[in-house]
Amino acid sequence: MTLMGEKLATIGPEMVLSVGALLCLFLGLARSARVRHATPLIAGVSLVLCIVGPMAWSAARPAAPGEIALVLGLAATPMAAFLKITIASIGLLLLLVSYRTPDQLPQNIEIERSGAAFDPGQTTRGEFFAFFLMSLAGAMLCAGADGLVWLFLALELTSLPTYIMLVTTRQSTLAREATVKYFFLGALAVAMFLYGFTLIYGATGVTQLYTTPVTEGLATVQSVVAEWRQEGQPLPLMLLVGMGLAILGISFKIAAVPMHLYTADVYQGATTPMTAFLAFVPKTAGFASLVLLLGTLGWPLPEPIAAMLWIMAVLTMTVGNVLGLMQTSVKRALAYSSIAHSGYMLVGLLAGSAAMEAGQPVVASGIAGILFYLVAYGVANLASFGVLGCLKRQGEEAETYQDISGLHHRHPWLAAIMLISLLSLIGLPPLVGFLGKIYLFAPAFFTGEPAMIWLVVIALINSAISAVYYLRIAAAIYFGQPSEEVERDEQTARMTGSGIAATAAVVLGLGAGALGLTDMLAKAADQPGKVLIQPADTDGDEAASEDRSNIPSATAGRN
Amino acid sequence: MDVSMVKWIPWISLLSAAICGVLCFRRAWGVWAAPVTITAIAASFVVAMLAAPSGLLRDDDGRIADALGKSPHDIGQTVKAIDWINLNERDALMDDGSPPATLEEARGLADQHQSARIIESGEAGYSVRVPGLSANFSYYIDPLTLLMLFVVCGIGSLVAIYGAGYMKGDKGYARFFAAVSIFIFAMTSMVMGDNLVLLFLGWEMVGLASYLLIGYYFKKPSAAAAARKAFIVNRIGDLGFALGIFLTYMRYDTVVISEVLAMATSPEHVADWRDYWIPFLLMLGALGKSAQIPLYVWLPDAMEGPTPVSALIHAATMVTSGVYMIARLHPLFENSPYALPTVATIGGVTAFFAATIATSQFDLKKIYAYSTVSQLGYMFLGVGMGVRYAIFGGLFHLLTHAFFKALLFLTSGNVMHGTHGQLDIRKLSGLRHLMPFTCWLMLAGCLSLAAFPLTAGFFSKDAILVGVFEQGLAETDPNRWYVVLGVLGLVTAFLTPFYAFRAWFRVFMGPEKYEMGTEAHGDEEEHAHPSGADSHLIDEDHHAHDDKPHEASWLMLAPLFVLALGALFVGIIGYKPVKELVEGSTAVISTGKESLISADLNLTLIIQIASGIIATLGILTAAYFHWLNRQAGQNLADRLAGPIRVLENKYWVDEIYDLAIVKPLRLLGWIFQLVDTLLVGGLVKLFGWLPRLLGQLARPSQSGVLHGYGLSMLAGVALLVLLILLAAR
Amino acid sequence: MDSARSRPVGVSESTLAGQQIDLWKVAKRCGHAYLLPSSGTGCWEDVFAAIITLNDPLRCDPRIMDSAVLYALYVATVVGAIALILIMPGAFSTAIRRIGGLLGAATLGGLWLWLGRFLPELGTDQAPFLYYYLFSGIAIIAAVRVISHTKPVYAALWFVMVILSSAGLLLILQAEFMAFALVIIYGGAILVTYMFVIMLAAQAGDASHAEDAPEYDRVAREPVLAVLVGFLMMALLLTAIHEPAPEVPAARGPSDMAIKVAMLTDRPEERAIQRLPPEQRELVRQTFGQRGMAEAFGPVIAQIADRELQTRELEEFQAAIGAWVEAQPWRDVKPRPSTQQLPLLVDRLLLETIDQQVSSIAGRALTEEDRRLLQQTLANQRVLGNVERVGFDLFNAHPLGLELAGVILLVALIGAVIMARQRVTAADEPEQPAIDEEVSA
Amino acid sequence: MSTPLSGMLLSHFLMTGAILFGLGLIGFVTRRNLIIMFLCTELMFQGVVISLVSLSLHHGNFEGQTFVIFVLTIAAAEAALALGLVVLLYRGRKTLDGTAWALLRG
Repeated sequence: MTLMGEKLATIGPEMVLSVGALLCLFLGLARSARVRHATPLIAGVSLVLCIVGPMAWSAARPAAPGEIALVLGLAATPMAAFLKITIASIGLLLLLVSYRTPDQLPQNIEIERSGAAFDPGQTTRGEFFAFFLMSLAGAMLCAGADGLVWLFLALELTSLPTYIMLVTTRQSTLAREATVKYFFLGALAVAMFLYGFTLIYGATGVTQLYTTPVTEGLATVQSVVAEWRQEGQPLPLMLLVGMGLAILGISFKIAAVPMHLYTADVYQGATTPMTAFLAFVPKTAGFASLVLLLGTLGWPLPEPIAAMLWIMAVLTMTVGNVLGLMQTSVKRALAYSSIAHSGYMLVGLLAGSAAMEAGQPVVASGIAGILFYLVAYGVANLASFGVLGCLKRQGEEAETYQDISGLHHRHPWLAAIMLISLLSLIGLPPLVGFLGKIYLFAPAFFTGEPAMIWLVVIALINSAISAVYYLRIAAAIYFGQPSEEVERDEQTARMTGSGIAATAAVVLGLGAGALGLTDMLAKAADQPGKVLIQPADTDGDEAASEDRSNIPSATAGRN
Repeated sequence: MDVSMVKWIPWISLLSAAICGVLCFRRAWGVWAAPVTITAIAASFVVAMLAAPSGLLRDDDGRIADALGKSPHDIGQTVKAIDWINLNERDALMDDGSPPATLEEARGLADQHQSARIIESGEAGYSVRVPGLSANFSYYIDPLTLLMLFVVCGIGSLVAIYGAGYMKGDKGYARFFAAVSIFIFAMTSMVMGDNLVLLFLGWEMVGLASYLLIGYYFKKPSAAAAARKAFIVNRIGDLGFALGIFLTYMRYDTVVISEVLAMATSPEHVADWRDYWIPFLLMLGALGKSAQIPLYVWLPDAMEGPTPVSALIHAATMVTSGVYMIARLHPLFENSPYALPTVATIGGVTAFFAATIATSQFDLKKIYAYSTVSQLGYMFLGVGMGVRYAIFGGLFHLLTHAFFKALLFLTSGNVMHGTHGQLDIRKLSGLRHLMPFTCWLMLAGCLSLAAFPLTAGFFSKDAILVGVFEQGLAETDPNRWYVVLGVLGLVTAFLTPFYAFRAWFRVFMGPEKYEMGTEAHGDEEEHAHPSGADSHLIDEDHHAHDDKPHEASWLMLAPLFVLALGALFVGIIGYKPVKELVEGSTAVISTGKESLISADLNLTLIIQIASGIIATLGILTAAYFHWLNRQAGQNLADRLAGPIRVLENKYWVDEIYDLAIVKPLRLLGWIFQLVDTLLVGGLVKLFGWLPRLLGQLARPSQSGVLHGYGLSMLAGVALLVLLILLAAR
Repeated sequence: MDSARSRPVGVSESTLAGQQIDLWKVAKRCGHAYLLPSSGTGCWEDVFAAIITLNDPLRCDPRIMDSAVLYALYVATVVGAIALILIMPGAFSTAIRRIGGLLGAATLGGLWLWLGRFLPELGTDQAPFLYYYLFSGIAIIAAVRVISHTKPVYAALWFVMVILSSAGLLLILQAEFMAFALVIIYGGAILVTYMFVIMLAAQAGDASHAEDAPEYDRVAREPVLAVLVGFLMMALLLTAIHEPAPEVPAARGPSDMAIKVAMLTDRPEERAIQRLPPEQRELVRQTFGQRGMAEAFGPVIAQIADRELQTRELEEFQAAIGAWVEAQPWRDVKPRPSTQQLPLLVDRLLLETIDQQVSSIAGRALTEEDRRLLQQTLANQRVLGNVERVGFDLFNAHPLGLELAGVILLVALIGAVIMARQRVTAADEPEQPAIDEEVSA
Repeated sequence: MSTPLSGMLLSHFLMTGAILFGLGLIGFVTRRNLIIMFLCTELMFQGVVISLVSLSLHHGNFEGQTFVIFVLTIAAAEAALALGLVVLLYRGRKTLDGTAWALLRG
């Protein structure tokens, strides 16, 4: 196997997605309607390849230590591998849910109906799926990012396509308003974390987070910080403020306080499948980035950062839940619930890998909690928005409590899917949300610090509050008067997608351990940025790479 | 078969539930739900009976070893199915990576870790467990588990076969079997679970299946109300149970049952306040689930569900889970001086109380519902003793009761089926010729329930009473209160045959007279008649005798024969094996006051003779008043109009609850409005409104203006950065 | 090894006094250790103490001076905030806005003068940094105009001014490539697009009051609150950046010399210089064989040896390096270097040779101090220009990043096309209720 | 590459960067014209660029400068999208006022 082949295998999924995106882009402009309709299929195939490819690759060549899997700025970490598979799998479900979204646009309906002559300037099918894949690729790149530059680019690649998808998938003034808010505030957030990155670079002098392409000699943010912390020096203000700004800027993507304000408006304005997309993809990218960034500091986090995150976590879950209580629109309530769930995940971020001990055989780190919760939230969120997307009220999207009232009597299966997802969001056993919350809160609890225990208590109270509005949705579905005006949109794919997600919520809740997920998690959460597979051309130098902290000092000695 | 095979038992049912779920999609597919479910439950039964015994600890002569004084790790085997919750808990190892070999090493190792504890792990020596939370899908197989599996899967498969006939043609055929499969999954998980979290999960899921099935005819308002009532009443109990589990975890740093029991029974264990409270909290859960005073009110109403469900869930299996739980965690109850007496008292009083109500009910299913409550009271009385024989009696009664009560419910289902939902015993009479099989099958059930000598109920009930009197008259430590309970049990033993045979004589003996019910088919109101020549036996039957009560189909009768055989003979066949099982289970590991290890022969004989006479008397009384001379019965009833009205109205307990909880708020509204608003309402409102208040405060931030959002974000960022600067320096 | 990294931590307070010029170098080398704002004393005391100590250059304590700068910045921030509130459009009349402008200019000027006091400390080699005051002054004033001008076109033009002056700043910072890229990409490409869109909008609407900008341009939204929050943020950032960035020796990349050697010798199959084509061998020889090395290292070697060097010695040194480069069996270097590692490896091996040569010339073993000097000299070998070096780093460290940037541009391009072609008419848009007033009320 | 930037001068340049960044922030939340708002984000990017280059000189490596190239690229991409969006919005409502978009709230 050539060196280049190895390197490219690391970004294989992203490359497959990019190629798929380009194909969608071109075929979306095809003259034949049948070819144009094949674009979602291509997107699906490329996502499947993303899942199967790496597995086949590693099955064909079990990775031995001392082999290269490090591509300039991107690292093949177990966490990245886990997140890539997660993103691709949930992306596949998202694809099912948004399979017919472009078809529902007025101009496309018009074209289909009138049989008008083909006009490449009017069709928007291919682009939608192209941007869909691009955004997923961006999220995957975030997971494997190993440098500030790369993180910045990957975050941009995640979010830029979402702006376009947001405004083009719904022809309504609401969607345009949502886009202008999302985009402009997003640009503000980008500027903020960019300034944060600048300060981090300023403090440490490097942009690489964990590993450098030049394994010998150059420092990384992690090694520099580790050295400072080892020597007991106070961390420079520039680093702390830079980290703070970077976290705050990225917290726009995860919709955490104070960068959450856009969330409800944007989720409401977006078309429902798009909302499901927005609630998962940027959030995953954001959390991956946060884990990677904070991993350079190491857990327990420095006090100022921990204090900030603590306050953010408390505010995020509380604001999300109390505002969720106030809503008359189910979509908005779920948007606020999305905020609240980010708050829960911040708990895991705070706990970090503090509870990990060497040789520990079980999942017990907050990082693992976050990774698992991303899956748990991903499926539950997708199922609930998918069900919402299956309903129409006089051709408009259903979104109020009234619209879903009595759903059980008209569409018992949609109601059951919704119920499962809501129960999972509440965190009731044996659904995946319960396991997710345990994995998130237990590590924080086991740190034994009073602040963390209080945080867990607050999180539990918040879970109880959130149950009120989730159960209100469930009550409307099961006990409300059915509304005749609401009808099911004939969307087999969308319903299948949510159905699979709901099933996954049950199956993962019972069998996360049996499916090997916990083992994967334990590996993935071992240490953010830790490259298990070392470059091949440092053979004989493994000892040095294992203990990265003495590399900079070795070179520093020569200065 | 290897013992590790038992780990498949719950999952077979889950798979069946999934398949039935899929079958729900098409009406035409629904017919396959029954074979799938029956196969699954029967397969579970076979696996359990073949695999589980190989995991039990045996004596040299091949008998199941006596559990007294043994470690729970020895008498049972833990089989791990899948990882579930596994946080932080791990075994500490010595420096060289090996587990500690001696106690000294283990002690030294434990000192190095915070709140670590030493566990004796059988022949493997010691392990030092560093605390965390470990709750996996792993199963603890001991004789008690085996007994419960026998009941759950055995009765379950019979009821499922019956249900296949009973529910035929119902719109929600597959839905019914999906719920039954879920129930079996939950129930088997619960009885096999090796940790309290899994036990609680199963506990909640059987509850869920129960509500689903009570509310099966969700369009009937009474069914929906009954489901709601069951839900609310059980929440009270489950809250206590959850708190109990939490307290147990706080006390023992683990939720794994065998470890908890090992610690609770170890001689070094010193009980503290938590040990006093744990059983009471756990007991609350048991009272709710097993419908004991004061949380019994939901069970009679739960008969709104389809009759097979009543038989399976609300008579044979689920309601006994409280008994099971007390038996399983018996050592915890023994650690608290007042816990077991409380259990026994509640059991004894409930047994009597419910039996009196049952004597005056007219609805066949209601009678059996109160009878169930009463018999559960017996079981509580049994497991509430500190005596082996009584515990054995309680658990044995659990088994025999499962047989005869399931039989009774199913035969009453036959009656219901044949008479279009008519269950009022005043409106049915002399059906023995129309429904001969049902008649004699029900007789078998009634005899067993009445504890007629040599039937199954006779042996198990006597075992309980013998145990009670033994404890009460013990030479070393007599406790007269138990004598009172024993006498109460004997009185109940008179009432039981009376109400059982009252119903039977009414319905099957006497002149043939009946009023058909109004329901189309059994208790199924939205039953759609399948049309065409291929429609099933029952339906042909149904059409042929539309105006007459008719016998049920063979599919429904076949399982009843098995149950009847059980109800009659399981007492003789099962006495020794069950005793062996119970004495080898964790329920008795610390229960073994020497003088009380096995029953006193004389006492046993006296009680057996006495209760045999009492049972016969009860039957004769019922025969006189309700068969031979119904007019006399009527006269007596008229004379006793007052007391009977009390009983008919179930002591007005529902009304008292209504009066005690609902009315004061309404009736004394004017007077107590202020207090009520301030204290009760105020608190409720505070918890309700605090989040809303916060929401109102936070809402203006969502003004909808882009710039406002930008400014708020900026302000937030500035404040947080300020925080960083302040915290850093 | 560790002793090499030791910092002069033990320098006591008393040694500090009277050595302030050297101290800057010390402080420079040891990062933030000395440049903390002194804690414990009140802020005004510090400012006065700074003024007093400034009058007496011998007693100038860098720590006090440092915190004085910080407080001066805070004062300037507060005054600047007031000025900006006055300047923001919509709130005040033109006259007051002018006063605000004057106040702002005065603040900036005062701050510049105040900061200028420290310039003499810096030494003559940093004289070009004087231009800093010019360019950054223009940049800041232009930025204020961008956010305060009521006419979008002018705002955009002022933004061009910001870019030009930033380009000037980048030139001072020896980043020629960045400076020109900035002018071309921003001033050329992006700003033209902005102007185009602004003109499009201005042309299409607002014909009725063309002489006056529309209301939303004339009136700023919540200027006071925004300026206060913004300046709070600015003050926080100033505090954070005020503490000088610590120097991280390991962050320094390979020397230019090493890069050049690596680039000349790195071939995937045959790394041995001996197998290079003749013209490349010639290039290597020219690079290392002529006078370059000797000239660069001469003074340093003389300093280390503590005597005048003879030409012969330098020529020998020169020859030794050349011979080393040519004789190096690149293939066999262990661990086998990759493209990225080679420069660093070269750096190390080259230094070893230089060490040997110098110690033989100096006649003694080299100290860590000597080695650092030599390494500095090697790092300072200006063989690569800014453009070359940026190019090397870009393609060396971020080859895939460039591809990704291309993908992002493609996404943006297609996205802009799709967005702009969406059919929206005024009829699709309902009139908006006047929420703004309601909210701000 | 040569003389690293001294701490004092470095903070001068960073100060300019921070001031530009802060002014951009203020402009973003006060100016109602969508185009100017986005121009203000470009202003923030300018602050970032100046800081990055000065830090690059200070640290004696070129990562800061290479970062700038990417910042410029992304700024261009975002500007293209923003202007496309502004054109779209303007066509519908004939105004560039950012506060006019406030239907979604609560």
